[in-house]
Amino acid sequence: MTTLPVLSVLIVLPLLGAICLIPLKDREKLAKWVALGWTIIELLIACWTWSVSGASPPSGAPPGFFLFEDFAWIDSLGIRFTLGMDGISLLMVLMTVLLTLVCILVSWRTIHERTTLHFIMLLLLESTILGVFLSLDLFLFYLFWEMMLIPMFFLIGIWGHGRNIYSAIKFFVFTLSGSLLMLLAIIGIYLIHGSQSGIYTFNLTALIDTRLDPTVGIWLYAAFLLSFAIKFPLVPFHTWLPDAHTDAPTSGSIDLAGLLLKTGAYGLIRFGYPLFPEAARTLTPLLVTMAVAGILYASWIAFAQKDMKRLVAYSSVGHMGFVALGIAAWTPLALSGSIVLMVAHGITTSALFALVGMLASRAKTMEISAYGGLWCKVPVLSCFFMLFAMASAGLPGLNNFVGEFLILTGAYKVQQTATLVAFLGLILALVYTVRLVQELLFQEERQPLPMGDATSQEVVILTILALGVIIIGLHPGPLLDMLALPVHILTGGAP
Amino acid sequence: MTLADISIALPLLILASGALLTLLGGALTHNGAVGTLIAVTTAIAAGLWSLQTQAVLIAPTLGLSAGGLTRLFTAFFAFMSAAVLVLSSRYNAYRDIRGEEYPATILFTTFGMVALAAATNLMIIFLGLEVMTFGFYILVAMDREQGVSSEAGLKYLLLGAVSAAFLAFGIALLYCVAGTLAISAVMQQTLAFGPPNPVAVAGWACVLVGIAFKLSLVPAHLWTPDVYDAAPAPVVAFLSGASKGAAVLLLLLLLPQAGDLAILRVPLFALALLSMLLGNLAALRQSRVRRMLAYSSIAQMGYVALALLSHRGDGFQAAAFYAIAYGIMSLAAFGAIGVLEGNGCGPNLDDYRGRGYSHPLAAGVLAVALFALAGIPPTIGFTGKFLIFAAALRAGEITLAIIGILTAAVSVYYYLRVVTALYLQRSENAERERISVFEIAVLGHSIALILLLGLFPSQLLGFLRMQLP
Amino acid sequence: MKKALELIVLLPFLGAIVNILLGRILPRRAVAITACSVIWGSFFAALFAASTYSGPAVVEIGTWLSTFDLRAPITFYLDPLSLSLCLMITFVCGLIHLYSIGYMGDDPGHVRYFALLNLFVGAMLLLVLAENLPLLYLGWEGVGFCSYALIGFWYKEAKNATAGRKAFIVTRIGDIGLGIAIVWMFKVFDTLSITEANQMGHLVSMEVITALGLLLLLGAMGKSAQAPLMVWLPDAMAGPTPVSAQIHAATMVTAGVYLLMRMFPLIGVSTVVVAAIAVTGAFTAFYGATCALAERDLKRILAFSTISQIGFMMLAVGCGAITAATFHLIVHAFFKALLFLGAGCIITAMQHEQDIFRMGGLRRTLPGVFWPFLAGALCLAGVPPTGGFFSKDSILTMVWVKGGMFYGALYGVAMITVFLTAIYTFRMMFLVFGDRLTVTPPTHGPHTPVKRLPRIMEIILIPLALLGLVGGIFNLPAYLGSGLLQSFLAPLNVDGGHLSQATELALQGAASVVALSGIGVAWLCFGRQGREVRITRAEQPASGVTAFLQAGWYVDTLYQFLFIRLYKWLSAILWERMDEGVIDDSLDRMAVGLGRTGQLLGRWGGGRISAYMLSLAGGATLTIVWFAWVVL
Amino acid sequence: MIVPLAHLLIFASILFVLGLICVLIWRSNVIMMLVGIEIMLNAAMLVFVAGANHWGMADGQVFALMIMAMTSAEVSLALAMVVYLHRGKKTVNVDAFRELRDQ
Amino acid sequence: MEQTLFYTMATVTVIGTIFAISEKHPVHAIVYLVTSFFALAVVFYLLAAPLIAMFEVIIYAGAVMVLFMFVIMMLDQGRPEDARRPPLVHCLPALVLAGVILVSLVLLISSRTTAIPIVAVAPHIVGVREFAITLFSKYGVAIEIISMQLLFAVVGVLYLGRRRKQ
Repeated sequence: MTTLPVLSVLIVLPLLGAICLIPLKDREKLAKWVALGWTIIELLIACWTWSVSGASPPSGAPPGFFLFEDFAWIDSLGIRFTLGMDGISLLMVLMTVLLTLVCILVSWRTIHERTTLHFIMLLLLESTILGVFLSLDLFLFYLFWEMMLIPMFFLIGIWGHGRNIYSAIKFFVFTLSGSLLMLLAIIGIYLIHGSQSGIYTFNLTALIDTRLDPTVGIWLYAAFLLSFAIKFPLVPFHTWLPDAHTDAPTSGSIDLAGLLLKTGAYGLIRFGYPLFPEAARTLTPLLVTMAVAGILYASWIAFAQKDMKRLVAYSSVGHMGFVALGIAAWTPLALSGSIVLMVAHGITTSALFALVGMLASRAKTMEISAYGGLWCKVPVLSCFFMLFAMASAGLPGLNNFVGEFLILTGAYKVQQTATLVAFLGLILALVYTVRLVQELLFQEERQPLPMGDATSQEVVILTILALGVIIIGLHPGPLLDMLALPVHILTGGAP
Repeated sequence: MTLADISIALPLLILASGALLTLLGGALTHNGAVGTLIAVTTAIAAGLWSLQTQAVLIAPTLGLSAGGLTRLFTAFFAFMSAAVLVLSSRYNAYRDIRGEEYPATILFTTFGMVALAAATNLMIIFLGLEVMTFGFYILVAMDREQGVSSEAGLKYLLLGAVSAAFLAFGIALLYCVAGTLAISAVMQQTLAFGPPNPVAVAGWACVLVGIAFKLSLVPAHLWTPDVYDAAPAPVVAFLSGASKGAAVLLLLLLLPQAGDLAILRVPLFALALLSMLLGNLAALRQSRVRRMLAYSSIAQMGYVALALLSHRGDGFQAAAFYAIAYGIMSLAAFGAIGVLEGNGCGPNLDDYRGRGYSHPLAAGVLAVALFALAGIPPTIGFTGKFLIFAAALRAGEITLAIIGILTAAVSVYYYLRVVTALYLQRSENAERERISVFEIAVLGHSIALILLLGLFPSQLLGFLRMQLP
Repeated sequence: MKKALELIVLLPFLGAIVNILLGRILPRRAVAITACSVIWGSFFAALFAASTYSGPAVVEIGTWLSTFDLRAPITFYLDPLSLSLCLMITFVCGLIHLYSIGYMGDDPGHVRYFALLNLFVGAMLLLVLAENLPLLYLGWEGVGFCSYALIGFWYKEAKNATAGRKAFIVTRIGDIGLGIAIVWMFKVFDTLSITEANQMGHLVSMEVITALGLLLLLGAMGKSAQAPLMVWLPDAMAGPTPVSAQIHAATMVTAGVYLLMRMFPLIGVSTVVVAAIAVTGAFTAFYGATCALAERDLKRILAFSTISQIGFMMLAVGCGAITAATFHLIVHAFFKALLFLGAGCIITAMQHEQDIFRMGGLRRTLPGVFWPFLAGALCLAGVPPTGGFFSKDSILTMVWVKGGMFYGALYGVAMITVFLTAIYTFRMMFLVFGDRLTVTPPTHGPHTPVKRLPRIMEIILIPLALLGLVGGIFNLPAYLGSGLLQSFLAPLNVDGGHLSQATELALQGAASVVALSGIGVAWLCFGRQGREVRITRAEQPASGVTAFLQAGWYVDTLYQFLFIRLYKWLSAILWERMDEGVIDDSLDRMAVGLGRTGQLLGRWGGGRISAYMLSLAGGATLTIVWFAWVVL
Repeated sequence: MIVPLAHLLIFASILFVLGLICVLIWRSNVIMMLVGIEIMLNAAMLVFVAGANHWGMADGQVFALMIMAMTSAEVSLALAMVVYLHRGKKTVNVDAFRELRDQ
Repeated sequence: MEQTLFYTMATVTVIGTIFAISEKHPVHAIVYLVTSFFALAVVFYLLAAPLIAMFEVIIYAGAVMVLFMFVIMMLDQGRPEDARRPPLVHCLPALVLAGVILVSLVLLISSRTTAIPIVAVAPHIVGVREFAITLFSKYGVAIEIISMQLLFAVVGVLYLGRRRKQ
């Protein structure tokens, strides 16, 4: 079993799935089932990797990685096809396959034209995002990092609404501008490492040993940081996100909020800090400022939103600010908190987007002011909405709280002032959440909207997510155990 | 004339005789298809021959070389011309370009490029370049149904002639300094270490002007959009792909032989900088797709200039790689545009709306080509850009690398505009896509190359590394 | 023991889960029975725990948050304080659940109601029993959420929903204080366990402890509606009355007091903190009482009185009198629940009329409500020998014992408050029950209290009334025997010094005199003759002091202007001007600018060959000149 | 060598620049532009011949011959194009041909 | 003697060219140019390139210039009343640019550091024989190329000159 390159299979499989779907252009029903089957297989494989997470690491793997694959690729440039999975990647992978499944289900009835193409894009996106989460070679990482923009671009652009073209292009150009500078930095560290050791390689483990001149280090790190900050997104690089979210279809929003944003944080954890520990330390105040600014500013702005999706989008910015704060603190606690919050936010926000999408598909509007009094009309949906809204507001016992609490606890030790300010963000988060809940669920109905309660399919989707919310909230133990070793190693502990 | 001579000169001979045969065949049968058939066969034969021939460096008596670079580019030019010929057949019928002159001229142009590739002295280089350009003068103006195409021809011709004069004058000055036309000797003596020779420097200034025109670098770029706009689409593919490749090849034949290239740094720097900036900016708001791609081509050549500038960091390899990459990308892009135009698509961006669904094959190829041009992985465009920027950083050209990468980020916008029009916008036209098997084959091959060479560039890179140490 | 503890907490949660999942398919009665039975089950489990109680115990039930050096398992800490609160909570809540069966008779949302009510009890018990701070916080926020959802239970009226929202947000402000205190404690003590942290106070400087104490106080202010975060409680009365009784009188609002008592071993050593707690308590007590004086809404009067009474508890904590505070907390839970439930009966009977000036004569029409209500009023007013008297008096005594200028002043304030309390209590009594219904409200049309109350609602009042009246036996003063609670809670107490019996009696005498005189004043103003005058005068809009008090000292208005308006305004500004206007727009402008520049550059030459030539020649010139420059 | 090489080169440069001037100023007449190009190429030939003379090798002369052949080909094509264009617009002013440009 | 002739001829060439480019009448300009080319042919001859001098006279001054003349006549550009000089605005930038180029070139060429080696051997006259050997052996491919080009010049011109189909 160990001889099978599972990680490569994980990445390649959705790609094959996408190719399989191409001939099914006009048989949309079949295409849906094929896509679903494919994602389920993917989910099973991911679960299998989970089951071996305790196994002893294969030879050659960096510490902490229990699955490791390394193939020759472009040898002349020192590029190898290196994949590895540790607890952090495992978590991200699980989230990716799960959310892709959710996306497929969400799109099942809501995408009416070019359905097959839609599923192809979802599968492509899954493949590339998995690639980002599994790569241990900087070149490979970058490859996936940029590739994932393409399916996302089409998802927003083709199936979006409103100013979807503007948003799609904005999304693409924004994120690409950042990552191109990162490409330069990647090449930079590759060259520096090569000139020092004589071995030109993009291997992460090797590059970590590079000795960097402080100034050079800071510039290289700044390029990485910029790229990640745009993906994150951190204030003031966030303006693409509300637009992209607002105009994306539901599945696009879910993928965007649940997965794409996480790649930024993941990149910072996996590459940014380990590669440039000193520069990262020097620039910590910057990151902290952006994080805290994001928390306050975005949460504040979220309050003023008139469009449900935009509100949730701004809330994403706020939550990701917490993630950034945890990373900036770089203590074991805060870091695990950040990772947990990434997962938690992925689930919660996806659920909120799914819900918003469900509401909008019924009422054909995203305006908050059109709704009201949903609780009596669609009690099941409302109940779920309340649950996810509260999770998003950081109610203890639900998943976001675990992450936020760990972040705040861990960060307070090293970033006292920032953490204090971040606490204010909790209030602001509650303020916009209860506003949303009140205007949607409570009060009198403001416009007569045609509404039916959740279909069984929607209930399935929401239940999957709700279980995630509650289980992580009440029993985060397995998750935290999964993270303990990699986080320990990342923060400088002996393996 | 030994056997080795013939073996080396065979591609040239094949192409020349093929061109004549094409003319002859066309004249005898009055059927354009015969000409095309002969021409394609010839081109493929030349390409295949050059691929399999032995690596003999210099032909004993003819003064031609058959080094690795020569053979690679010969094959590249030959296959490119075959592809262009295939793409032309339907397009020309649509545009009503008849006659055997067209395929013959394509072969003639290829003949010039191949001669250039095999050159060991400046005279052959100059003549090869001029023959190639001369062929393009004719090709650009071929589309007589469109009045503007002869206007484009005139513009290209006048500027081309002036730049040829500069080139000739420059080579003459170099000759005065070196006393010979052999490349290595000229390069060694005119760009020697130590204080530069003023006359040689004057010569290089003139040569640079000439080459800047061929590469359409700013400020000698202004013909590019006009020619791209008016010429038949396959010709643009050829012009953009192969002729730029030939110009890059020229520099690759010359520059690595030089002693000290320091003196050329600043002019190249300026050319690269201006081209990257102007090309990418001017393309942003273009409403005509071909002009947009013309400006894009200006910018892309800016990147090549950056690569050449970074010769100390394996820039020559990067430049060679990118020249080939760009050739394939433009073949795909303009090939697809040609097919679309053959299906009745107008020149404006708005005419491309919704073509992604009504013409999935051509539009798909165009989209992939555009993503490749934008440098998005996993395409050859990305790998090429990666190599260029790696070379630039290695050579210490950090400022230019940063500017380059920023302009590349800007450039994404206009490439996306086309993709947007293709897939994101709707239109009512519901006509069926008309595309021949041959076109599919050519476009399919180019796409396969874009992806495969993007993902697995090892072999090509290794080869280039051997040729351009 | 472990089983019992597990049951105490899990049963209510179980009930909630069953009702959430199955409520829609279960018959109405089954929902109610489930809800009530789990609470009573929980009560009996608590009783069992009490009967086997032998000393403080830490029981680990399961894991929760645990990674690296952070340990926050699900661990319960059973000590006299938590045990007595558990008993009180389960008992009172059990009664209120029963009452709710009648109250919610035919409301369509009963499933949601009972589920939330159960959830609340579970969270509250979790809060009380939690051994570590995150767990406590879990309960803390849990009750906050339930309170939010229940206040806005009748969500269709915007006012109710808004009130819920307000409660949630204002308490969240306090929660931040608690949150910061938690992470700070973790920073300095490296533990989140309450018991451990309580013993580590000597490890850190006094400043830190003071800061921690003040933060905790902030948390308590939010939850317990203490000044300046008290504004939410009166509005919270928008919820169903049993909810007000359970959450906003008996249990949740005392969580703040409980928190301070819990952490007292740690923060009690800081004089600043203690003084701050005492001042907060005294001031809030006074504030609540004054507002209650002028309030017209029956439930809001009770709400203000709750604020005021919790102020007393805080004052007790501020004097280190944990026993007194607990004592008052428990007794207050009884009589305040009683009062609220009684008010619920009245309001139901009056068909949702809440203005006391529009009531009257209920003594005869609702005797089953009147007598228990009277008992509650006596307790609230502190008339001896009710439980309320003893508990309040023990607080006053402890304040006196502290002595000194500062506490002397606080004692004075407290005495005034006692006086005011008696007045407003009996103002309410006289207006509601006295005489007969005189005023026919013009808007509502003639209405007579004809609505029959479900029997269960009246029955529930009786045990509560009894407990309120005789609640004193839990902790009789020394001269009447031993204080049960006193000895039970001994390990928690900070000894405040002793007092001779004579002094104690004198103090009690003084207090009762004050209380009785308050009743007298109320009689003068709102008794037989005064009543008519007052009612007539109440028809006019209030002015002067009355208006000031009725508006709750205009604190709400102030906050409205100071925070809410500003917040909303800035939010819009930030979004439209800053985010869209500056950040996004500048990028858009840059993009447009680049495009325009490009267009200009592209038009360079304008298609003229001559221009192309010039450009080429210009380039050539520059190149040659540059070379000449370099070489020569 | 009858005169110093430098004199020859300067002579050629003058010719070259004169040709360039001719190209640049005669935008109103495309035929004159072509004349200018001829002058520039003649200058190049002159340099080649001078170089050949200087080094005593025939290469330069051969190159000059090639240039001559090449120019005649180019001129013929260019003139054909001029004739062709003149048919449409009835002008030899190059700036009249500006249908192709950025809008 | 030879020097004098050279400088004279050089002057004639330059002056002829200047007249040619500044002449408003195209026909006159061509005539001036022919003069200038004749002088240039003499210079070639003086530079020991008699063959090139011959070709200059035959091809340039002969064929090419006649071709120009022919086209001028054909396009009816030969009328003196139509002829006018380009306005000064057109000339000024050209003159400035060209002037700068000239100055730079002259400075570069006449720079003292110019290190074109002086050939030690005695002035070597390149004879026709040597020329022919070089041309046909060393640069045989060039002949091929140039012949192809001439052929395709014919092809191109024929294509362009073909009447448009109706």
